[in-house]
This record gives sequence, C-alpha cells and structure tokens, in this order.
Amino acid sequence: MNTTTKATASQRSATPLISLPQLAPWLIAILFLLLLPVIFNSGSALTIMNQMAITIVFALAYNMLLGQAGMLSFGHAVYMGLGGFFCVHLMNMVEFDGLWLPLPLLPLFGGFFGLIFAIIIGSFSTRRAGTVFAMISLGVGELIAASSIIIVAFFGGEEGISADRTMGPETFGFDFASQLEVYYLTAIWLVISAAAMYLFSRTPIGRIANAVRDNEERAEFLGYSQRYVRMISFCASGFFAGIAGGLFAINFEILTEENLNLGTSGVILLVTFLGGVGFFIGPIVGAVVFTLLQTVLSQYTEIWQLYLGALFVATVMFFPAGLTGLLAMHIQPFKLGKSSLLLRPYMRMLVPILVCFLSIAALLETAFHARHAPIGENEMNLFGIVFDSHGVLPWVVIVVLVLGSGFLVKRLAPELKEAWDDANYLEPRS
Amino acid sequence: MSAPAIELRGLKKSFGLAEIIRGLDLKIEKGERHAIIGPNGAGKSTLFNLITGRFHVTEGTISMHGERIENLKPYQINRRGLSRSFQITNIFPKMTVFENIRCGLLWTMGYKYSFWTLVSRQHHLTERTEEILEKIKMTERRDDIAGVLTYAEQRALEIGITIAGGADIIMLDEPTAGMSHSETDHIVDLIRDVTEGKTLVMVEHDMGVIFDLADKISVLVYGEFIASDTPEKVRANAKVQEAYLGAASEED
Amino acid sequence: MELIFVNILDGLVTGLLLFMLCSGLTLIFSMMGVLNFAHASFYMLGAYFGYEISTFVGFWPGLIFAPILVGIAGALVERYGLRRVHQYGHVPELIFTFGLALLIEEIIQFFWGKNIMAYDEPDILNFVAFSIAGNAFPAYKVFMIFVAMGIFLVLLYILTRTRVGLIIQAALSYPNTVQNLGHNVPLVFMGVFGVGTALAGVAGVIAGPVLGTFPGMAVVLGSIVFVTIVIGGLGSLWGALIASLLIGWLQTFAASYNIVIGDVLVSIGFTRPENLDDSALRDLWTLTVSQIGPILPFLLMVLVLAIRPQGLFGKRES
Amino acid sequence: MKKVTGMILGSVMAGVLGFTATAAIAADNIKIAFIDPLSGPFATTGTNGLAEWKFAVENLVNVKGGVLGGTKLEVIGFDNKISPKESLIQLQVAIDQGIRFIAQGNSSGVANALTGAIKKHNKRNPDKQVIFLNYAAVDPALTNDKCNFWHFRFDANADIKMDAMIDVIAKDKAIDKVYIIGQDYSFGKAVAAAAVRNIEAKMPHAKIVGNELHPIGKVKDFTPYARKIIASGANAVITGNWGSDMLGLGKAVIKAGYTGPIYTYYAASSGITKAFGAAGKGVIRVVSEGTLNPPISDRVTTYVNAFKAKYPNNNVSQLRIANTVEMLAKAIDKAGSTEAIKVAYALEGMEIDSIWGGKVKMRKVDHQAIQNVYILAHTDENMTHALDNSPYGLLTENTVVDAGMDSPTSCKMKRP
Repeated sequence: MNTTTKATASQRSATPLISLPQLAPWLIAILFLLLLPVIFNSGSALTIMNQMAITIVFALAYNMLLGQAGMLSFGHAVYMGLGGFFCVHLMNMVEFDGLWLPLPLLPLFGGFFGLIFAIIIGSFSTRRAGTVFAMISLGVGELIAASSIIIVAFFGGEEGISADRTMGPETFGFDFASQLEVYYLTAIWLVISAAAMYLFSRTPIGRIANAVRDNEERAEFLGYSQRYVRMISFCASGFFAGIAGGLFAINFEILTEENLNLGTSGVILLVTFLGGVGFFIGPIVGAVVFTLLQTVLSQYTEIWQLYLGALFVATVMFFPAGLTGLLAMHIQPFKLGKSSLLLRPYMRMLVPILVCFLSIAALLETAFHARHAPIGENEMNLFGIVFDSHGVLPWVVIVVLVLGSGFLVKRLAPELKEAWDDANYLEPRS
Repeated sequence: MSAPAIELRGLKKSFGLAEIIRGLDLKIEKGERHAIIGPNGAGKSTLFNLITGRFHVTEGTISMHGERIENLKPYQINRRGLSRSFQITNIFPKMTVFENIRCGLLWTMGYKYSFWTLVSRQHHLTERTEEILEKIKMTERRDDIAGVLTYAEQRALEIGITIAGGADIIMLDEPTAGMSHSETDHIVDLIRDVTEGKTLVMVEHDMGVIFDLADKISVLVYGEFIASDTPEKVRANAKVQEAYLGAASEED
Repeated sequence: MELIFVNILDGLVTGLLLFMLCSGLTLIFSMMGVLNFAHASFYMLGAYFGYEISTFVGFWPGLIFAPILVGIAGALVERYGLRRVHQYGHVPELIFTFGLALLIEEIIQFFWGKNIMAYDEPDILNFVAFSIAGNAFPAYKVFMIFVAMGIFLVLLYILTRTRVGLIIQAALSYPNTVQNLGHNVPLVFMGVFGVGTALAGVAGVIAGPVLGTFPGMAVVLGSIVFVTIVIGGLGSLWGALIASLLIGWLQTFAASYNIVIGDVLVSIGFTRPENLDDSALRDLWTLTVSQIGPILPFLLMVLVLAIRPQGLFGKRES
Repeated sequence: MKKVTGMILGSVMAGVLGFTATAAIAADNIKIAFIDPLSGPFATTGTNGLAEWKFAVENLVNVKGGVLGGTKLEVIGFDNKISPKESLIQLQVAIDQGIRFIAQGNSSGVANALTGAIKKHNKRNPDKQVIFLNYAAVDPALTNDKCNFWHFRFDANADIKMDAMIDVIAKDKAIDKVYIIGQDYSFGKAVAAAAVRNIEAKMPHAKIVGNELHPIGKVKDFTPYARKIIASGANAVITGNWGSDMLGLGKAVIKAGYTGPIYTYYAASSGITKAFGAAGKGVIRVVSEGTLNPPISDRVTTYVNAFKAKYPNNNVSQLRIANTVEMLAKAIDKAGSTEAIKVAYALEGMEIDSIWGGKVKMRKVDHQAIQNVYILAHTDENMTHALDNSPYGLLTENTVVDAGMDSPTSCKMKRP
C-alpha cells in the first residue's frame, strides 16, 4: 500500500518529458518526412510513400505482437482490414447521410474498430502463446476473409466497398483531393502512431510484455497474468493496425477482400521479420525496403517474387535479427572504436559479393528468359547489356562469373570472420 | 494476527496413480526461516509448486495468513505477498539485469497493467531497482543482458528478482545448487541479508547452509514429513538420521 | 440413399488423401516440434515431379521416383536449412517454413510456368470401376483408396514393429529423453523430415491428376492440412487419421446438400424478415451450407482450440 | 544511431525510387498502360493478354504507319498482382509516366477499383485525364449502375453472353433440366441471375434443377458437386467458373459420368484446353465474342499464325483485344488528338469491322461494345487454330449476330 502511494507521487514529480538526445532521431525523422515530397513530388512517388507509411504503421503494430510480446500471428490483416472497412463505411455516411466527421480524425475510428475486434477475438485466442495462438489466428483470419466474400452487405463481395474522401467537411481549408495533402495527413498519423507505439513499449505493460515473451512462467510468479498481458498487447496491436486500416481507406478509398486475407497477413510477417523483430525501427526498415522492392523490382523483372522469397528465407536462416540486426551488429565494434578494422576486409569483399549476387541474378534471369520468352526474341537486356539468352557465350560468361565470385567469397570469408572477431573484443586475442 | 504465514492441512498430490505428496500438515510462523530437506524424489519441488500455484492440489488445503490459497493462479498468490525462486535458473534472458529486477518490482509498486506511465520517468522505481542491485551486488552489471551472466550471477539475479517485489514470504528452491564454496558463502550472506524480518521457506541440499540459516527444519521423505523441528532436535532425531542423514553421508 | 453411400466413398477418398499429408506432417511435428508450413508445397513438388517424369516414361515410374526426389529435397532442406534455424527457436522455425512455402511456389513457377499442367491418370486406370444410381466411381479413386490404406498400414507396421519405429514412438511421448538415449538425433530428424515430405510427395503424385496440377494447389490444401492435425491433436497419428476422415466427410457432405441457413433459422424459431434487401443480415439468410463448406474446418479448429487447446486426441500442448 | 542509419538506408532507396519514377518518360510513342497480373497465380492470363496486346498493336496499327500520320502505339505492362491496391498504385505510376490510356481486364474487382479511381482522378486532375479500356472484365454493373464516361467495355458483358447462350440452348428442345453452378462472388452471382432470368423467359419447357454457388478458389475436390449434378438428372450445366475452379469442376463432372453439354465462359486456353483434352470433347461449350475456327478470312489465319510464330507458348484467346486496339487507333485518328476527353467522345458510337467477323459498335448510352457472340465447342475436329499447342481447340457451333443490341441498361452517363 505504502509503495503504491509513493509511486503515484513520483509520477507527478516534474521532469522534462523527454531529453534532447532522445528526441533527436524523432526530429530528424519528422524533418525527413516534411522534406520528402519536396524531392519526390510525382503522384506515383506520393502514392508509394503513402503506401510505405501505412505499411510502417501496420508493421509496427504487428511487431507489438511478434517482437514485443512473442506472439506469432498469421491473421493480423483482419484488424487492419476491419478498421479500414468501417472507415470506408464512415466516409460513405459522411457523403450520403450527412455525418459530420472531419477526414483527419477518421484513422482514430479505424483504430477504435480494430480494438473492438481485437478484444472480441483476443478474449479466447490469447489464452496461450506459441503454436496454439498462431493456429487460432490463422483460423480466425481465414474465417473472416472468407466471410468477407459471403457477407456482401458489409464487405461488398470481391469488389469491396469504395468511397470518396473529399466529401467531408473541409479541415483548415483542405479537402484532401490532392495526393500531397493526403501525404501530409498520413505522415502526421505515422508520427503520432509510431511515437505512441514507442512510448507504449516503455510503459510497465510494455516492459512486462517483453518479460512474458522471454519467460511467461516467471512473469506469473511476479504477479502478472500472462494471459492478461498478452491480451493487452494484442488489443493495443489491434488498435494501431486499425489506424493503419483507416489510413489505407483514406489513401486508396477502397477496401477489398485482399485487405483481410492470408496473403496480406503473410506479407506483414515477412516485412516485420525482414526488418528485424528485435528492434523498434526494425519494422520501419522492413516496410521501406519491402515496399521499394515490391514496386521497383517488379517493374524490372518478372521473377521478383522469387528474389523476395529467397531473400526472406536467407534472412531467417542467416540473419534472424533482420536487416536492422545486421546494422546493429556493428554497434559493438563502433563503440570499441575498432570499426576501422572491418573496413579493409569489407572493401575486399564488396566486389566479389556484389558480382556474386548480380551474376546469380543474371543466371536466373537468363534461364527464365531462355525458357519463357517469345520465340524470335532471343535478345535480352540485363543491367544495360544486350545479349542472346540462347547463345553459348553469355551462359559461359555468367557461369564463370558465378563460380569465380563464389570461390572468391569463400576464400575471403575466413579473413572477414577473423577481423570481425577482433573488432568485437576489447583486447586483441592471443 | 496469530495465523501462521503458511499452513498445510492434509495436503495430497497425485500424478496419475503415483501419489507424490501423501498428506502433509505443517505450520510456518511469520518471520520463521524454514528449511525443507529430504532425499531426491521426496517431493520437495512438488511441494513448492503446490504452494505457489504451479500445480493443482489433489486433496487438502493450503492457507496463507489464514486465507485459503490452494489452486489459485501463481500471479494471484504472488499478489498476496508470496514470491519464489526456481531450482533451474528462471530469469528473463534477453533483458538487461536492471530490467529483470525492475520487472520484479512493477506489480507491487502499483504499476500493474498501466500503459499511461513511462517506466524511465518513475524515479522511485529506478531508485528501488538500484537499491536491490546494490543489495545483490550487481550494480556493475546493470546494463548487461541477463543471458550472458555467469551461473552464480544468474542465481543471485534470480534471488534479486524474487525479493524485489517486497513479498513477506520468500520461497527459495535450492538457491546454492551447483555453486562453489565461496559463491555459496556469498549467496548465504545475501539470503540472510535480504530476508531480514521476512518468512523464508527454502529447499536445500547443503547441510551447512541449512544449519547456518534455518530456524526450523522439516524432513520430507516419500511425500511425508518424518520430522519438523529446530535444527538441533532434527539433527538428534533417530528417524532422520536413519532415513536421510545416513543416506546422505553414504552419498558423500 | 444411394447418394449417401457415394458421398461416404468420396469423403473417404478426400479424407485419406488428407491423411497422407497429415501423417507426414504429424510425424515431423512429433519428432522435431516443427509445424511445417511448407508441407503442402512438398505435395505440390510431388505432383510436378510426377508430371515431369510421366511425360518421359509414364505415370508408374513417376509414382516411385517422384516421392523419392521429394524426400531427398526434404532431407536437404532439413540438413541445410531447418537445422540451422532450429537453434533460434520454434517461432523462427515456423517462419522459416512459411518462407519456404513461398519460395517453393516461386521455384515451381520458374521452371513450369503458371499454367495448369495436363497431368492425367494412367490409361490403365481410366475406366469406371462401378456405378451407383448413375454416379460413376472411377477406378483411379479405388486405386487412391488402396494406396492410402497401404501407406497407413506400412506406417503402422514400422511404428509398432521395428526399432526405428520404437525410437519414433518414444520421441512422440518423451521428446526430450530420446536425445539422451544415444541415438543420432540429427540423422533421425533428417530421416523423419525426408520420409514425411516423401509421403506428401506420394499424395501429390496421386492427387495431381485428379485435383489438378497448378501453382496454387499447395495454397488450396496447405492450411487445411494444418487445421486437420491441429484438430486431431498435434503429434497424434490416430488423431490425424480421424480428423482427416472427419474433415473429408464434413466437406463432402457440406457440399452435397443445399441446406439453406435461413431455413435452419426458421426451423429453430427465428422469423424471416419481410424485406430481405433492407436487412443487414440478408446474406446470412440466403447462405447455404455448401457455400461455407470449405471454411467449416477453420470454424471447427477455432472451436476446438478455444475449448480444448491440445486437440481432440492430443496429449501434449504445443 | 539506429534511427539515423535507417534514415540513410531509406534515402538511398528513395533515390532509386525517384530515379525510376522519372526516368521512363522518353520517346513519343502513344503509350497504353496494361495493368494486369504479370506475377502470381493469375499471371498466365495476364502475360498472355499482354502478348496479345503487344502483337495487336504492332500488327494492326504500327505496320500500317501508326496513328495521327505516323505516331506508333506502344503497350507497357504494369504488374498489379491482381490486387486492387497494387492496381491503383500502378495506375498512378502510369499516369506519372504520361500514359493516358489504361487497359485492364482480369478481375471485375480490380476493374471496379480502377473505374472508381479513374473517375475520381479525372475529376480532381482535369489536366491529366485518362481513359479506361476494359477489355475483359464482364461484371454487368460496370456498364450499368457503376458506369462512367471514362470507362469503355470491349468484351460482351456477362448478361449479353448469357442472353446469347440461352438463345442457343433454347433451340435444343431436348434440354429440359438445367443446372447452374458458379463461384461465390459478384461475377458468379451475375451469371446465375442472368441464367435464371433468361431461362424463365426463353425456355418455359425447362426446369432449373440446381442453382448454387461454391467458394471461389477454395474447393479442392468438386466430386460432391458433380454427384449432385448427376443426381439432379440435369442435361445441361451452366457455369461462369474460370481457372482451376473451371478445370476442377469440369473434370469432376465428366468423371462422375455426366455426358451432356457444359456451357461455360472461360473453359479454354491457359492450359485448360490441353488439360481437358479428349475428356472434354462433346461436353465443353464456350461462349465467346469471336471465333478462330473455322477462320472467317485469310486475315485471321495470317494473324493467328504470325502470333503463334512469335509467342508459341501463348494463345490468341482474348479476341476482343484486336477490336480494342483497332477501335482505339480509329478513335485517336478521328479525334485528331490523344487527349483523353476527345478520344472518349470519338469512341462513343464508333463502329468498326471486326477482324473476327461482323461489326463492333461502341454503344453510346453505356459504353458497352455490341458485337457477334459465338457458342463454341471444345473439339479436335476441323481445327485450324488449336489452343495450348494441343490438338484441341474451339469450333463455332452457333452465332448470335449483334448480341444484346437492345439489351437494357440502367446507366445514367454523365458527360463532362
């Protein structure tokens, strides 16, 4: 009893909310978001950036489950999708029924509906972690995606439900007809949600979620019900996923079955894991990289999904901490002031590794072209080089490149490993 | 006020057909340091798990300060002021030492499931955590990941987490298992220090530690107490010498 | 009445096909604790390998060699992929197999393209075995039933009568003790994964001609396979068999009878709204059981897990 | 620190993005954006369609010197992964590249998303208006309730095709029990509704013995459905199924012992013709807006042979693509401009001679193309142009001239 009153008293003690070094990355991020559309002002760039922002919010929400609370969900698209569907209906009510609702507030309602469904489904799915939770999430995801096609009145069948975002009351003179206005609206919500999710991870429940992830039984012996902790994490995650759904509704003005199905749920798992589940910015990195890969790579090659699948499997196998983990590995050498030790082996490895990856890609592309291109179109263009995919010479060149660079990488690997070990220890080892 | 800290009445536990705990009666008074000893497989850990809610009770009752607690969830029992450690180290391996201790504090300091306060801004919480780190002499390892600590350090951290919440009943399951002599001495000092004025229940194999720490000893053999008394009397008890101490000396 | 008998037979075929996949999956799960998301992808590999071999030397060699190839592929995946991921824990393992499922689908499209393959049953089995009230029962389906039964009996024999089987049985019940018995656990793991995926390969070869061989065939079956072993109880072979048959019949009978949900609602006392178009629940009233047939297993799984998390016959929780 | 490295990474990638978004604007061909699935499970139809588009543009327009006195047409593929969301992104990318003609066809869901988005886009950006050339999405709503000025449909819609199909079925008085089965989504429902309407109106002697929907893409084994069809005693089956649902249903029904006709929309090419093979002969019928067998002219034979020489693994299967390209070229010439609004007005009411026979007229009131509709049979006899590199193909059985010419529409077109 005594400690409780003391605790609440100390909460009121005046301290600055957040210190400058803590604030700096956020300020840089905000500045970056403000400046982005100045550099990339085409409609498609804005659309892609909006798409990225939405994916970031969704991935961060997903990581509240996977990274923070250790719950693997195969059906999280449901909460984003349902939030989005309700938002589209709200937009239509604004247009046709005269509901007064300024557009910028819409994502909040998306979050609210995401939360409601998270409460309903979480009430039975969060009883256990691990495989049982994963399987329930899969089942519920499939059920809701399937009913979205059956219940036409609400979900609009496979055509989905569309709306017009510009029909609401103007907010500060904006009617949100232009992509740019929508971009800034999305960016503001991105910053708000990211900050809220970051702060959530710093609250008692956020910390205890980590504890439950690491050791659910021990947490029980510290006074916390693991089920309740998971439930709260799940609801919070559902809320932010719903916000992402609201943003999606504003950006695309249409929600379809696609927003609910297993594919979308799988993609967000992929995005989050690719970025790195152990870090707050992991999902951000994952969302940025994935969106770019998906939009840019698919313009250049038909087999982009093959690369993506290979990248994902390689990440799980070799860098389970994701791309961010790969970067974070370098903090230790940097702190020790030994990052310079790595420079030389990195430089030596750079060319062979690049050549290795590019030549493997060239091998796949050429094989694919040789097999699937129309007759007569033997010429293909790869990295700006035009050659005949049916000819012997290109094949010989590519195979030699693959084998040669692969051999070099293997040769150089021990050197890198040694340098890496040295750079990670304070004292040079004997 | 007179109710004992822990009271067992006719406690039984079966797994399938095997009856592991066969009707235990025991009173542990407030402030008492009580050790439970017995040969391997006697049911000591099972008894711990029954009291702390990890296992369901087959028959009988468990009371804490006069209130029945059998078959409550572990977290419910913990909230009533009982905290335990584990025989196999049971910490949060991916979190820092500081965070491990802080997790032990959160509930009892009233933060519960709060998501509107930031832990880093709770000076009182940070101070308490630092105090405990000081107590278990781990201030220097504050920011290290718990999973990389040495075994002895992890055991100390385990005790730190257990006592952090300020529970008035502390249950330690073989706190010195697998430790060297100097490490054991350190842990014993630590236990004596941190359980000052509290009820302590411990399972232990090291007789030195038991006679050093315990006010009372209960001897558990095949799911039954064959003695429960002060160290001197237990040591003199013929049945104990035959069933337990005799066997123990053979082992040595 | 005759129709019911035909439906029972059809459901049996579906159920036994499911079981061929589930038996491998549940073996792998019991031994290794890995829920192999990519299991149906190995089934698809089996169908494609079978098709490719059949274009050169006919169906029957495909039935022998395709599963062997799939098994080898599975063993390689275990050796060079899964074993590496194993050290990170179960969630990354699950994610790995999830990624593997995506990758296998892409690899198949890389080599075979996206078209439906013209994979047909062998001519020798292309006749009507018998007819019931005008409903033809193809000989190939009889063949499928016998293959599935055969596999089940062989599995049963191996598990209960051989040394390897005893080790596997021990692992089913006491996953941690087998490690201590001095058996070469990594080798056993690799073998079990190889055999499990080879079983999926057999299922692929014999199902490919009937259910179609196309890049989406794994997705159609994939999650149902999970659902089945989760319902049956993770790690229980009998549970897998019973759940497979249950789901086979459930889907067959759901598809066979046009029970309208609205009629059911009326019969249990609800009144039908006067004007359906105005009702928000209008879709519920016109829904038929056959429309929701394929999602019934998911509903069943959610119910089973919410009530009995270890599944119908499972002893262990995951 | 981590944040900053993330940012740097982000900006590098964004640089790549900016480069690609602006780089592609070059040359002065008139570009058509082909937004359809080029990867994923539906890519077969998409890539085949793209090949047909590219070939049609080259061989019907560019060889004759292009449009506007020498400008060439060019088709650029955009992969929408059959996702409405991706389609909208690709639409935006296409518009940014200065493309003003959008072609799409696979999935009415995507078409719905696109037509809505294009309507809003044209209203919000009058300087960048675009036209939607819908060459395959046949959901009737697109030229009825959801019609708009920028959308033109070159395929016969589901209602028109059903109208023609029932006209043909009604001629066979022996058919008195019809079974309707389809996928449970808008198109499947539209087909079922149209079938019921037409059968009731034109086949008073016939009875509908079954009318049901099954989940789309989720049925592993169609045998139970086949059993019901057999049990109902049906002597004609009508289905709007496509892809593996079509093949699965067809094979199961045939295997279960059914011998009557199955009338379909999409039971051809993409491997389906080859997979049906001998089993489908005498059973499978396809309703289509054009026919290859027998070819009505040497022009058809030359065209198809040239196509097969270039794309041996693809089929000339979506015949309206040629009509679309020819009409578009004519409209651009007539408008004397590539401005979307002028071309759109030029397209309204336009009439051309179809390479496949008969005339194609773009009805002004709802932007629905009116053309001949054919009922084709799956067979290996009298095949000039077989499909899927198999001996099998589609042969004309019946022709309905100017099908659906007077079909009603609920479209209330608003012209800018």
